[in-house]
Amino acid sequence: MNFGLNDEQQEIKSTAKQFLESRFKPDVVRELAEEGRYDDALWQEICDLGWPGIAIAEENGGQGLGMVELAILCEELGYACAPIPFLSNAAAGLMIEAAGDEKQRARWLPGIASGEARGAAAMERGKEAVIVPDAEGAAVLVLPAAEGGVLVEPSEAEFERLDLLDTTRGYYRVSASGGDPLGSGHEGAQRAMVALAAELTGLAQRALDMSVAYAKEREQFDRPIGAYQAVSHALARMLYDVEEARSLTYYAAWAADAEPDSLPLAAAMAKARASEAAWDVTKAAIQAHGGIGFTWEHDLHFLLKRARADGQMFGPASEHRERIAGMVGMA
Amino acid sequence: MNFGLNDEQQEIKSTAKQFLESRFKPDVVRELAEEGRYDDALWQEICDLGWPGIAIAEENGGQGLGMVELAILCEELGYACAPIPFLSNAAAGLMIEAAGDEKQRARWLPGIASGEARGAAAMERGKEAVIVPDAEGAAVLVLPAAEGGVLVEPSEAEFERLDLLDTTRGYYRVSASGGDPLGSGHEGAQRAMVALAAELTGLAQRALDMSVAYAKEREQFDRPIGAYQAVSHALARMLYDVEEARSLTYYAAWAADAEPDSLPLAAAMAKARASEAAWDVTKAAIQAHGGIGFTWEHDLHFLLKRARADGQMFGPASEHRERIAGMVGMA
Amino acid sequence: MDLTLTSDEQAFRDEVRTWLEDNHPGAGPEGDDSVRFEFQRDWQRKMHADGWAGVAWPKEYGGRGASLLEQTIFYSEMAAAKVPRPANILGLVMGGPVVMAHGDESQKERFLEPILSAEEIWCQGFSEPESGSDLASLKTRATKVDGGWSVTGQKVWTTLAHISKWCMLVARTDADVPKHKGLTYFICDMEQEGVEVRPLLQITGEAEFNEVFFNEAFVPDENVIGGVGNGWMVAITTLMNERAGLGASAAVGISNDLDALVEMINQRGLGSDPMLRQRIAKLKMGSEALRLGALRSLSSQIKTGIPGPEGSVLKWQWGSINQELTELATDALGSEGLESEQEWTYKMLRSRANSIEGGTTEVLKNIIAERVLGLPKLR
Amino acid sequence: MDLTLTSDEQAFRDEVRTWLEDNHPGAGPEGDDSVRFEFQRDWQRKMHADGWAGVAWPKEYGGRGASLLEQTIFYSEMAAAKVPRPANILGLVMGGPVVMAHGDESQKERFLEPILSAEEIWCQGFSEPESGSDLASLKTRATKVDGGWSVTGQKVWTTLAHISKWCMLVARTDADVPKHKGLTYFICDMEQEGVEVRPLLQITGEAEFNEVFFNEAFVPDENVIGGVGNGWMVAITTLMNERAGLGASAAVGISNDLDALVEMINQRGLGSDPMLRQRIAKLKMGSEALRLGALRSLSSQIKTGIPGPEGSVLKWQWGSINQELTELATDALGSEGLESEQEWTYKMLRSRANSIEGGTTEVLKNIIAERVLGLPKLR
Repeated sequence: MNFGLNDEQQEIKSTAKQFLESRFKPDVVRELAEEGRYDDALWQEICDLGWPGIAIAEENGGQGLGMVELAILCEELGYACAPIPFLSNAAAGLMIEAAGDEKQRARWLPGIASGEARGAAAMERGKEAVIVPDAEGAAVLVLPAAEGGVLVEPSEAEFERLDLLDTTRGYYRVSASGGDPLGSGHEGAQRAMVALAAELTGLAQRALDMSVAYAKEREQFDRPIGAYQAVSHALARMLYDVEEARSLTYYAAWAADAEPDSLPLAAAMAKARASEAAWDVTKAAIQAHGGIGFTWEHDLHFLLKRARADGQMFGPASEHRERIAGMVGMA
Repeated sequence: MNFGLNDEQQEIKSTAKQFLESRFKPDVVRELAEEGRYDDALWQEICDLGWPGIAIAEENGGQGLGMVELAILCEELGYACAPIPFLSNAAAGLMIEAAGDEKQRARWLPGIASGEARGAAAMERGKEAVIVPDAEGAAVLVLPAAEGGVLVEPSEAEFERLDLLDTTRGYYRVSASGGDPLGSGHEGAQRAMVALAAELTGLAQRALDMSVAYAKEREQFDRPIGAYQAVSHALARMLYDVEEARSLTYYAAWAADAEPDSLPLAAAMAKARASEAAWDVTKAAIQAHGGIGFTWEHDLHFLLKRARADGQMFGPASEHRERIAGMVGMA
Repeated sequence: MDLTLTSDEQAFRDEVRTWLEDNHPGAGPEGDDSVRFEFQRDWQRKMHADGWAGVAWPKEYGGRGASLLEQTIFYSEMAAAKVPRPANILGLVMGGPVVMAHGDESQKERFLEPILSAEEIWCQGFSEPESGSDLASLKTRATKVDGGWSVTGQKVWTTLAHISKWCMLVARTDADVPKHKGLTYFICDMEQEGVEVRPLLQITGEAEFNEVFFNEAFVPDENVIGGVGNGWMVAITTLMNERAGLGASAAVGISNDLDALVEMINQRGLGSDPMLRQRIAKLKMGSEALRLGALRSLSSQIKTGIPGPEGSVLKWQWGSINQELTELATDALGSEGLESEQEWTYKMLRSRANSIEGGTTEVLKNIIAERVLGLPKLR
Repeated sequence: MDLTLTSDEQAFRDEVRTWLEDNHPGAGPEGDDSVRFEFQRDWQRKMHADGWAGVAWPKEYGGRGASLLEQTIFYSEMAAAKVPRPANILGLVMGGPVVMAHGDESQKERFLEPILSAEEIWCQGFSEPESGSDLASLKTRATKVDGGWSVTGQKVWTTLAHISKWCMLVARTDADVPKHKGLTYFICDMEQEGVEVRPLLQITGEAEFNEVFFNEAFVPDENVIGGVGNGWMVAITTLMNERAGLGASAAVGISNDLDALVEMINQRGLGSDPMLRQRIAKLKMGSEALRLGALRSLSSQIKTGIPGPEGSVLKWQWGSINQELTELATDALGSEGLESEQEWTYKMLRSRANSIEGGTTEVLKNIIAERVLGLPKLR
């Protein structure tokens, strides 16, 4: 039993952190977010590192690692608040790998794994006109259908770019009919929820770290504001939230590969808790920063807005809680 | 417009406070609560002051004052955490006056007003076997019925004393069939809810005052604990709760007589808010006191337990909120 | 206790109501800030023409001399009728009152009338980047020069600065005394070279506020208010003016928004959602408690003559209710609540400042702890 | 990352499980404290006979020498099997460890074995009425006398004091040095005239704790642990022992209660209540987060060798979840939740102490702020 990262995972984490810190400096994130675009060269670099295929089986062109490793990357991408078409592509990969037949996998997964022919997945279940992050430029779209999902090529779909408050990612409203149906089951979506929960955990951790740094440095009434319990206890509460989100997220990531029966509950818990944590923590971070945290020139609002958008994907926390209650036997 | 007590009301309040402070000293309350009994002499004194009839019309033997004056007394009785069969009798009076016919009023109200032939009212609506505070020794019981209430004489009812956590009041489970039906309508019960809300507000105010006094005096790490924001901000929050409860309670008390159309919503808001405030504030008071607040020898637990019991009477806050939502147009 | 209006009070309310009905300027033009500003300036002129601009000001200074309760009625009716704010709001509720309270005769002569008529717009220069809650630590410096003072420093959160003629400016005139003591209150002309205004974008994308840079800006001696070195005392009075009487109209605003929210929820067929119902009921209770708390506070102020520290509770309530209300709205909107153009989404983002602006919730709790509950001061 | 047990770990768990199945003493007798105590003492003897009493103790002192993970497995299995606590719990988790860490050879010889066998029960005398969170301010005084120390003062919250042979007592031996420095750690014989134990009733009506009055009680020199003046350091180590490894078994306890709560709610036909469902789901997440947080903390302790300050987060989580869980239960019970004899009502009242005992939530937040987040210390 070891509920910590092993050496290889630790290595992935620190490499990712270092890389993202150097590439997604705050002014880069700001520029991309303000212009609502991605940097193709940065995406290419990430593809060269093999990240898009980290959890895809080797036979399908990926690295053959697992959900834990993918969660590590997503957490760090959330931490960096990186504008990059990573998550939607990863979700598409998870869904196709979980419910695609051999032909579908062979056709789409290599491109998703290399990032050369991205996928994009609707981050909702069972709706009609759905929001699909990063739909534009994708080679294949995974859209929800009555039973599981359906693969749609962009030429068969209509999409419209949405103007959402989170501008660190491109969101599209997609409608399509027909398409190539995947097998049934929700495992792919559950795995994607775990990836999303990891991103949310990273966002929350970043907001906490920024707040801690600010509380040490900012002085009011002749002492650092972090010496006031009004501030320090709020930061302690943020830590509490982040840690709960992280525990549930990594448990779900581990369960996805090692204990699949636990995944439905674990994924719902991870998504619900991480959504709430990231929203509460980013709000609290603005409060801890005072006025400056409310300005556009400060970076916190990018985190807050992405936390809000991520929290809505695959439905809000209350929907997951309703399902969790059923899974623990409330009847 | 004056949303404050007028001189006469102020006089009632300070007289009541002074009287109760001298009669219901903490050791008296403790002795009565531990023995689960009332002091007849104290009840007689209160009757001599005319309190039981304060809101009953003069023609029915009362003082002919209004709900605001009754709320003042209930708040002070809550503040004193007085073991006394006041509230249930007052509730019976309110219900009979609101929905009784001339004969019923003439028969029962004078005894309720003088306290010589007490009434006792079920503090629930529309249930079968109901909890009736102070049922024993009452001359008449007001029990819920399909439409409004029904008057039952004790000889026609079966009752069993309940062992509830609040021992500052006698609670009985009463069952009866038949009886003398009152007219329809919920006004009496709504007025009784306001009286209850006032008692809850008083309980909460007392817990806050005790906590403030303790926070000024108790020292840890070489300063009064009230100088720590962890404590002082919690106390500020308690004030916030108490003040909201008080505003809504006195508004409802005023509306009962002056703006009856507003009473259903006002009473529901007062009851819901005061229930929650008293429960949250008494819990927070224990926390502010630390270990000593968790001991039997400290008086806080009497407040906590009575707040819990009062909060349950006429249904918990969530039930009232559900009705409030309907009244503000959620459909 | 009697919440009904007396016949005089009722007559006043009816007069206000009728006047607002007859003179309501409508929702006003869409468009950029300056279009909006001209609209609000016209509105204030209309108010002033009929004697409503300085409703709280004494008659001798061109105001209506309304009582506290009448002011409350007036502001509540304004909110209920959803008329725009007058253009020179800070001049009316802060600048004018501070000149009337601490200014000399020639200052009153000079400054008051153009405030009422909106000829000269006012802004407030208190906050600085390094001194938010800790006002007394401000660093902007005024140095004595011939005939006046030379001001250098930076102010922030300055609403309306870009269109203001005058800034209520607190600056340090003596660095050698304890920090509360070396401050002076100036009225600084914004139309001069030494003053630069830069818009400060908020997380909503709007620029409701500005940063103001003073670089050897000149303030003549006659624009010192309340005497050199008395700036702290003068500023504190001003801040108290900011709070008084606004509770009731804020409650009306909340109540309007709550009505709109219930309607939106019903339109979307979510009116029977049990969780939404619980949250709406809590908001209703909060909104009513705010309204009633403001009336209680007002009644006590009428009786005692002084505004109590419970204004801090009202500000706290208002901020927390508005944050919950707008968040509930975006929750109910589901993914539509993510859209930038959604009015509720804007309001939700904007509400995050409610627990910071005009006194952070943390500072309000300190005030309540120390001044209402009498707890020992945090050392 | 791998939450599955290795085959060795699994073998250990199976061994524990089998032993617990074979030796489960049942729910035990109803009855007063002393009946209950004898039952728990018998249970500890049975544990000891099979080498389970000192599961965490090194083999050389009669323990099992289990690894951190094995201890966690053991405590979790105990909680899952709902066996009683061993009678001498404080001796096992605090007294023994402190003697092993700071005692000399003859102290180890004298004290350890009777702890394991439950021949001598231990209690803890740290808290005083005037020093709750601020342990170092304690006033109980030990004065040097011939051959030992004379102790006078009052301790409080002393579990098991009335049946204890030994008290882990921290007292002031030097009033002239800063407050952390003048303390000494004693093992005081409770069976003497100078010691009086009075039960301390809680708001539940039970007397789980005691007050202990020392009036010139005598402690021989050989019962000083860790040297005169080192009491603070010794006590702090003891308190850290109190936290370590308890997280996982506390999570099992919460999980048991949550199962029982869901069953109770279903039995009453309330399982479809939307608000109860939301609250149950939150508790489930909290309960799982507690379990997993304990495992993460354990994994990190295994790796680094030292218990991290995140134990404070676990304690906070546990207290807050248990308070919410028991309150939800009494809410679901409606007016039945008011009954004194209701088990859930008892648990709800008892839970109010969870945010006070073993470190108040306020102190835990201070620890997290300072030691996890590295924020400046509150002055």
